[in-house]
Amino acid sequence: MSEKIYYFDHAATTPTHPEVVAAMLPYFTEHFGNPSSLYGLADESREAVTHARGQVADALGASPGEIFFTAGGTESDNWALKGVALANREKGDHIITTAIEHHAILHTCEFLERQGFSVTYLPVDRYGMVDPAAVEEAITDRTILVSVMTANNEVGTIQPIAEIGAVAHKHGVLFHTDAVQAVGNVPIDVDAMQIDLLSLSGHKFYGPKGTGALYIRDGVAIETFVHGGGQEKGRRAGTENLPGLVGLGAAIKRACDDIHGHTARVAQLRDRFLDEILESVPEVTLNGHPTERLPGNINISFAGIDGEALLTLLGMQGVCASTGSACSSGEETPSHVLTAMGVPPSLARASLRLSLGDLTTEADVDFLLDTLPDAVARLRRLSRGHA
Amino acid sequence: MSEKIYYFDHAATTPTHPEVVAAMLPYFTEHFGNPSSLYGLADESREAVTHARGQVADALGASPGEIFFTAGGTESDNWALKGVALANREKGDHIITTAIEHHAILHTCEFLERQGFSVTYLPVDRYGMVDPAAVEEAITDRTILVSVMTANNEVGTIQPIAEIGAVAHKHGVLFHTDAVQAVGNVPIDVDAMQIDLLSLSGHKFYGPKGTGALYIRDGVAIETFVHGGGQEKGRRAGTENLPGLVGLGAAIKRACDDIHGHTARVAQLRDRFLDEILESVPEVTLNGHPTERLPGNINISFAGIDGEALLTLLGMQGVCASTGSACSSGEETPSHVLTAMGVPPSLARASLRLSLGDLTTEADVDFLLDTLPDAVARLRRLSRGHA
Amino acid sequence: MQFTETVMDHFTNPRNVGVLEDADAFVEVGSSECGDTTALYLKIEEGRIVDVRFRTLGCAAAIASSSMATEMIKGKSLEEAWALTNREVADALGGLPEPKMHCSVLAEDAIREAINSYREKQGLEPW
Amino acid sequence: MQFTETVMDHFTNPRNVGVLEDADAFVEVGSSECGDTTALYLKIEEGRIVDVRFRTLGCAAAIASSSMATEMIKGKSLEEAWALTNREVADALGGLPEPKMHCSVLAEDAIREAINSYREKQGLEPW
Ligand SMILES: Cc1ncc(COP(=O)(O)O)c(C=O)c1O
Ligand SMILES: Cc1ncc(COP(=O)(O)O)c(C=O)c1O
Ligand code: FES
Ligand code: FES
Repeated sequence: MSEKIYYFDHAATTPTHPEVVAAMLPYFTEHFGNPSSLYGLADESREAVTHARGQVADALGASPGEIFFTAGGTESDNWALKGVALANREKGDHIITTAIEHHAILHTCEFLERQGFSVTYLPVDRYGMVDPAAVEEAITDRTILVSVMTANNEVGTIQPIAEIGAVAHKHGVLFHTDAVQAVGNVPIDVDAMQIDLLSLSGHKFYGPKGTGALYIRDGVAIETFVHGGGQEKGRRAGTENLPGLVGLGAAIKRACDDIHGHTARVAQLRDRFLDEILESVPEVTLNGHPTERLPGNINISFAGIDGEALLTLLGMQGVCASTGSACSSGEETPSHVLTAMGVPPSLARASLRLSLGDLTTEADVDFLLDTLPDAVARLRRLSRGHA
Repeated sequence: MSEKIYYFDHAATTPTHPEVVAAMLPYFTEHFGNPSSLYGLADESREAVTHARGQVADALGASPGEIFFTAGGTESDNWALKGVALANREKGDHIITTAIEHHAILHTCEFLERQGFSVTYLPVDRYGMVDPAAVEEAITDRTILVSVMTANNEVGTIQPIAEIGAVAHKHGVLFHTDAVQAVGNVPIDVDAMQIDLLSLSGHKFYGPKGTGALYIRDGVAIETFVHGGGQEKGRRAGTENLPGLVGLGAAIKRACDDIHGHTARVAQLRDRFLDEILESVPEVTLNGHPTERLPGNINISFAGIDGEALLTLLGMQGVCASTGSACSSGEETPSHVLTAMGVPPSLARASLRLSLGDLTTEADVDFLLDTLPDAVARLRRLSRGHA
Repeated sequence: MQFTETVMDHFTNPRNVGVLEDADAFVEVGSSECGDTTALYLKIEEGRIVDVRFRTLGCAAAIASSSMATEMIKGKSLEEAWALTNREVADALGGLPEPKMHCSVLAEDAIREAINSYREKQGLEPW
Repeated sequence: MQFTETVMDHFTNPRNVGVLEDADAFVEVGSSECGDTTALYLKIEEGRIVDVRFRTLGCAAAIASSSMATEMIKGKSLEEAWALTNREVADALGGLPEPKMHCSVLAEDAIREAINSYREKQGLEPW
């Protein structure tokens, strides 16, 4: 096993940035007061919560009163869908989403189907793109919510969110977007993009794991998901994860303050890698949209190999990446996203997702450009019978 | 404002123990891999999750497969109640709990009532004790769950959990206990205590905020609460809060390994304080059970004063504590726990909760014994009209 | 709870605490929100409040409001005292946190009730 | 995914990879669980496997299992080869993680199918 790590899996998770850890540390041992308490120690905690809430609001163009802290993207997605479904049941029982959402959305929708809701899963084109016109066609007078992810976690395709939001609002339907992959990579403005609810997760942009938020536009009818004490205006109970939300705030500020600067750098690395790999390896195909994609996302298929075997081979050299065919990671094989895009099973299982991030260096890319063609050739010899 | 802090609010939250922070730190920046991934970096993460799960299981006498990580006590309570209710709806629609539960239980029960379940809120005696015979009487053939907290957060009363568990099981009803205040203070054995589900929260025993667990006995029918990816055997989705659960594991081990040793020390401090304060201040009454109470809990009422005013006065000298009448903390006034115990409103609002913990020193207690009588006398002069 | 220095000053050194044995008006009022109580004693001469005392069983904000309010009405005419609002008291204290605004109502209520009870004793219409 | 050193050895240096142009038996089998495939070539003389080659499009565990299994049947009688189970292959590899056990079935399946196809060509009953 290699000692040095070449980390190309920022879409799975990112390390917590050292500055973010530094911001969190005093809230473990020193400013540890429960924000609901009355004494001075708790004043510091309340101020920290207020500050972090402002940082998240700023990053989204929202107001602080519209930001609710959660324990991650999955909880935010669950809350958005179940909360809106329950609070609007009188109005209707139909939800529209897409076939390429994260399981946090899809499995929640399946749960809601078991509870008597009906869900439309919109198809996507070969680039993973949702058609706003298809959203409009799917809307009925029973529709209460449209949920379309801002950017896909596997292939990186960025959806026409503002158009979809406009379509939903034209018909008086609420619009939720899972922006877990987008925040820090795609500029967000909840007003311009006509978003009513938005999910985000700290560990995707160098914040701590187990932190997230749900943006809820003022006036949106939504049932509480986690009941209990009066935290988060009584809408999301539980003692605040104080260091966590301080970290979330610091991380989102870091990621969004100069969003164009660092995404441009990452996109440039990605483009260099793609150009060279498409050149040097035969039978490679790019999955996802050629231009409307996350700056750090590369998803490519190598005919004639198994993605998991490729990961194992790369892993021996310290390369961390992921694939659309990881049967052992508990996901079905092949990826529901690639399948929905019409990628044939033989290419879906042969896919490699490389997600670049702030930590990725030119040297990392060079190393991968060196390693990957050999690894692919080796596995192809095995599957094609040349020893 | 005093600079030095005298922290008597361990029941609200504890600082994260420096050893626990130290255990967590490498998982932010170094071993940060997503445990669902396939590469070596993720192996470390998976091992950390397994290790932490074992530590929690050991502390409860459970097996690791029965421990599910959550984002805190409130989520655990929500999951236990809503999950069991939904999965057992065919069997019945009746839940039994008590009038003195935490709002995480009470507000979840109210939600379930709105969803068509019926809930019995059992009364308690003047010491805050639930009668197992009353549990038995309340059970009907529609009852699917009994939920009684192990120890109360305000008055510290420890319930006869094993007896209540036995009663529930005699009638084939599941038994949940909110042990958020008990873990680390009261030895727990889920088998001996006949517990089917148990909620715990890390920040109550020097673990990080935003971490918790739900113990689910093998074979118990419970619906998933947070839907999504395959984490926690697909029963609680969301990328694992890796540093958080490492901290939870380290903290529960620390708190439970020598539980008798450190609770005895805390109980001795508590008893000394109580003896002296009952001696030195007139018109003081002890709330809660004289012997069956948490080692660190003191709950006393001073006739003729307002608890919040007392907190403000103490807070000026750096003392952190809480009261059953904190109208500004968003809770109703007076405490539903004291009210259920039959404490008259005038004494409920006059209550002071001091919760001692591992950090409390003899010197802290001395300081409080010095300060408190003066503060009480001063407020009494104000309310009784002697300038 | 973050209080201003003025609040803390009036809480820790409340002015006009006590009883007036020979009060011309005395009332005891309770807050419907929290059950806290304030008793108020006025000594009135020629339509003017010449002395005032209070007792409060309440939170820091209630005590500080009583203290400040009694200071503000001392020496004032009954008309002037009647006109005092809880917002003016809160302002004089440098402001109160939103959830504590109701505490300052207690003092306003006590003053108005005391004035009316005095007027009734004098055979006058209550205001 | 934590593999043993033996698995990693057989994955990175697989034995018996390739095709046998003059094979006496050839099959290509696919896994119903994951769609991965293994092709197997046997050279058989007097009821004995004298040479063997494989090609696998599959994960590391599948490749290592094919490599190990072909090593284990080389030189063996058809009866002995037939008796080889995927668990024996996994054991010879020093064990496989639970979710990867099915990958070793691919090799077992291929060997048995190849033997039966050979027997059928010989006009014998399949086993
Ligand atoms: C698009 C998308 N939605 C939701 C999630 C869930 O977020 P988390 O695992 O932080 O709960 C993820 C990542 O895992 C994601 O990529
Ligand atoms: C008895 C009890 N149950 C549940 C909770 C909720 O735990 P948390 O705030 O960690 O979600 C608490 C503490 O706040 C508690 O004392
Ligand atoms: S809380 Fe009752 S007067 Fe302030
Ligand atoms: S996953 Fe298909 S053979 Fe291993």
